[in-house]
Amino acid sequence: MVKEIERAGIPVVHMCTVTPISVTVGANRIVPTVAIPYPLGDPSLSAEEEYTLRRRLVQNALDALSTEVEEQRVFERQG
Amino acid sequence: MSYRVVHYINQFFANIGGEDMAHVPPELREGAVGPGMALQQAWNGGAEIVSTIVCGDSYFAEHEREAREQILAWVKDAKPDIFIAGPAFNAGRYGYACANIALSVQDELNIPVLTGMYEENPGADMRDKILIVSTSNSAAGMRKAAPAMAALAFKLMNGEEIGPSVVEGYMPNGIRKNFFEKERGAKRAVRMLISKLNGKPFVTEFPMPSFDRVTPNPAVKDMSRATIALCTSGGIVPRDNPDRIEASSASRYGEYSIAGVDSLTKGAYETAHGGYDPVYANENPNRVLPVDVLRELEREGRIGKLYDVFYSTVGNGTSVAASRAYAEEYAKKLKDANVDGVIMTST
Amino acid sequence: MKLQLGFINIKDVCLSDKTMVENGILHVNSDEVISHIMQDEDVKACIKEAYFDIARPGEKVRITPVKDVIEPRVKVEGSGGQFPGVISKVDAVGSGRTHVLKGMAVVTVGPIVGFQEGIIDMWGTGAEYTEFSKLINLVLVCRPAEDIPPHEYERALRIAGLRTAAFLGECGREVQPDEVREYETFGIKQGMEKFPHLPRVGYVHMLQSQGLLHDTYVYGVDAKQTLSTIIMPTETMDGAIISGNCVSACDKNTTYHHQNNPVVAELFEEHGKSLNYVCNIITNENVYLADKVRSSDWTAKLCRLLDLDGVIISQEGFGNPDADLIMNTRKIEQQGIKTVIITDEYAGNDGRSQSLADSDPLADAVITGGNANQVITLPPMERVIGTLDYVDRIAGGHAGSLAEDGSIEAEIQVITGATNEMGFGYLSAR
Amino acid sequence: MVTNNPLVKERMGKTYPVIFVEGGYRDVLIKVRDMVHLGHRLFTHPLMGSIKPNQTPYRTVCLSKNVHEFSMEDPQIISNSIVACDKFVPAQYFPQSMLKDLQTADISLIWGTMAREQNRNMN
Repeated sequence: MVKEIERAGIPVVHMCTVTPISVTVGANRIVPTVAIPYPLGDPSLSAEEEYTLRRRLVQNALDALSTEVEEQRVFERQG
Repeated sequence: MSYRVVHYINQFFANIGGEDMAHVPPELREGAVGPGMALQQAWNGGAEIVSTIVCGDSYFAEHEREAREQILAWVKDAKPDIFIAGPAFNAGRYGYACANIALSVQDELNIPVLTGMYEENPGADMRDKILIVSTSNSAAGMRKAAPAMAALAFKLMNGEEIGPSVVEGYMPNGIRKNFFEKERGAKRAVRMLISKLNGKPFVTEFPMPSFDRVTPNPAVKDMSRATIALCTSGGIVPRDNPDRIEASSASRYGEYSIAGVDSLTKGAYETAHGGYDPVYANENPNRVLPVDVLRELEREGRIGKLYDVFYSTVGNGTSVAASRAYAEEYAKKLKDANVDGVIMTST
Repeated sequence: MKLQLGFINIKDVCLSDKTMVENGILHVNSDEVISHIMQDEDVKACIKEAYFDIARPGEKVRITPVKDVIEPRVKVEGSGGQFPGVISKVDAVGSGRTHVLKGMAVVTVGPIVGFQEGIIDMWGTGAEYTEFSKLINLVLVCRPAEDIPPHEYERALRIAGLRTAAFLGECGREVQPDEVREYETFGIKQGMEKFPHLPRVGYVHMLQSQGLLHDTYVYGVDAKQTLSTIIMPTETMDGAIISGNCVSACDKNTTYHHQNNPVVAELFEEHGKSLNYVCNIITNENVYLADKVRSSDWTAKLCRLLDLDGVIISQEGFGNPDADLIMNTRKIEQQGIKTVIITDEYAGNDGRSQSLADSDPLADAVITGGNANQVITLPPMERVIGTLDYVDRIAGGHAGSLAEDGSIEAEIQVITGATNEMGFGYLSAR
Repeated sequence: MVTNNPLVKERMGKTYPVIFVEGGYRDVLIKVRDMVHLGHRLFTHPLMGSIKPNQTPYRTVCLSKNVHEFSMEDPQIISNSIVACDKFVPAQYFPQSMLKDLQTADISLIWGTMAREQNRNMN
């Protein structure tokens, strides 16, 4: 589905846990996430910590959207 | 009684002129014009070109909407048994026009269509959607192209079943059809191997599915002014799943407004996905669709705006064609809404 | 290794009080043949009743459920016997002289796993889809004894067919063949010296070996227990490989297909002219993924070791063998060896679905046996040899259904050999 | 071992951990896919056997008990298998008399395979 959005002319970042699948389906900007049932969270953290984690991941995604890429790229987790 | 045909050609084949006359708007003429004569000859009275539509290539490209409306109206009036466009050979804009107008006639008027062009013509990208006869790359190929198109067109008008691409001469359109070859498979295999070993051309009988890649779009230049949209295949839906998005085979997508929503609160949103443990997503749907963070970034001016609608599907669906079709649909909506970037989350 | 095949053209087959070939006519004393089959204790224990019937090209006859098709032959000179390691000693075959009863086949019929066994129509639309409609078929119909597990019955039926074919083949021992042809491949060094400028070509022959009822035997060895290995083309032609496969009628390789392997035949046609036919490599199609990896690695290594320039790869069966096919192709191409592969397609009734369960851009030269999901209507016949029970059972199952007038609407996958993945037939798709 | 074949559960359940799926052929593949996505490795091909997906209701797939590092291939194999399965028009019913045969065919394949795998590391 990321491919159809890309094809429509909009840059798209795919946030997912199983990044090889994302590579297979043809996403160009890929940001790895935490786990399948809670990609952008972690129930073992406190609410504040979890929010900070999510914010960092989303920031990662926005950075990916702001980065020119030539081919498929996985933006590994920062920090 | 003979079948009725409407034929579409460009300014060049109507003998109006070349590039200098490509701006001419659509014009309706009675009977066959130019290459239409060759088609008509091949039908030998079985079918007749009742009218010919002539349109400049530049006009079509620059005023596509107007040209389309006018042409569709004429075709509708003529009530033909088939609409034929071209052949366009290697003329890029002509090929584009032939393919696009043929597709419109087929989809909107439900009339069989046929066009013809060289396989590298940009219009040939639509080979999966309309029947395109493969021609040579210059108008010198008309003598071969016209009878081939005429024969296939006649079959279509007659309602006959169309054979495999290699037999009928159209470009492979992804629909596999059986037929009997003159040589058995093993002999064909040995021949193909000999060609391959000697560096001679050969044509595979089954092209491997292309690992379709889309070129990355340019990055978002100024995030602080950009509209960012959220999409997910994690099945996030409002409470009680109003559109009944199915848990496993996603046959539709959800389109939900988050105008004025600051965070996806527990109870107000949930997941319809059947492929993973839903407890965590239901407890805090932002774990799948981070509306809370994006609203904050919006307030801080890090992003221009969070788009007020999100799209949701269930990633379990393996029916690739279906998921592609609905992604195409909502991608278009996002584009029309001038969204600058999309975050797609998956579970 | 040099093999002579002497073809005795069989013009007709008839039931008679003697078993012999006379003036191109095979006479069969059914009591004599059946008592020969029943000498095998396992066959006797598993088969309650057996009888013969004959179906000729153009007769309005339907044969079903077809288990195997076998060509009767006899070893006249050279070591080994018929089907070595299975019903004769394991001595190597593939050299000397073998006589062939050409133009006919022994067809075994009996229900094994539901409806998996195929249909051979001798007339009408269905006949166009199977090469076996062109043969005079001596059909051995076997009814299983009560409460016999499918795999034991399969074995009994397999052995019964092979014993029948070998017994009938004996009739050709003293007969002067109508035509004799010679087939020879050379040692590696010898071949290179003989044909220094010709590309070296091998044949990667994938054998169905997924397990019970999906087996192939090489000199009696169950192929799933083997590593990829080299076999001489003439050994394959001389009965070294037999089928124990009971599933997916359209693309299963019967024993007849192995005896008359079309890739072997066509490579011999070009041998010494446009290529140097080096040898065959047999490799299996196991369900265990680690086995697939190992077997395909091994096959690619052998291709490299033999310094092959090109190979043809053939497949057997539906589904996961596609994975073996693609692994073999990818690894062989990565050795710099050119491949052409033969497969068939499951593209759905409308031809719009993805044809193979696996794919790779390196597989750029593909021969297809057609789309097995194509639906055709088989007209009613005057006579059915075997039983239509199994066709009827799948009514509504969309793989085939029987109408009241005896016509069958079915996908061509129910027809024996319709989309053969050795390139035995003429069907293709685009 | 993921299966919907009662015979596999009955005969092999003591030797191997069996996850029994209440459902059809496709449901087993979906369960397998979910496990593959969590990092279990495929031991047997999901389309084991050449009986078509609409010609048998039974399916058994053997996976690793433990979760491993993610591989590229397994998700592709299982997803291709599901696509292959979806090409077939589902069978509406299977006669009772045939079910036993089909259960046997299914268990024989996995049984034969596992018998040969005893000396392998099956974690």
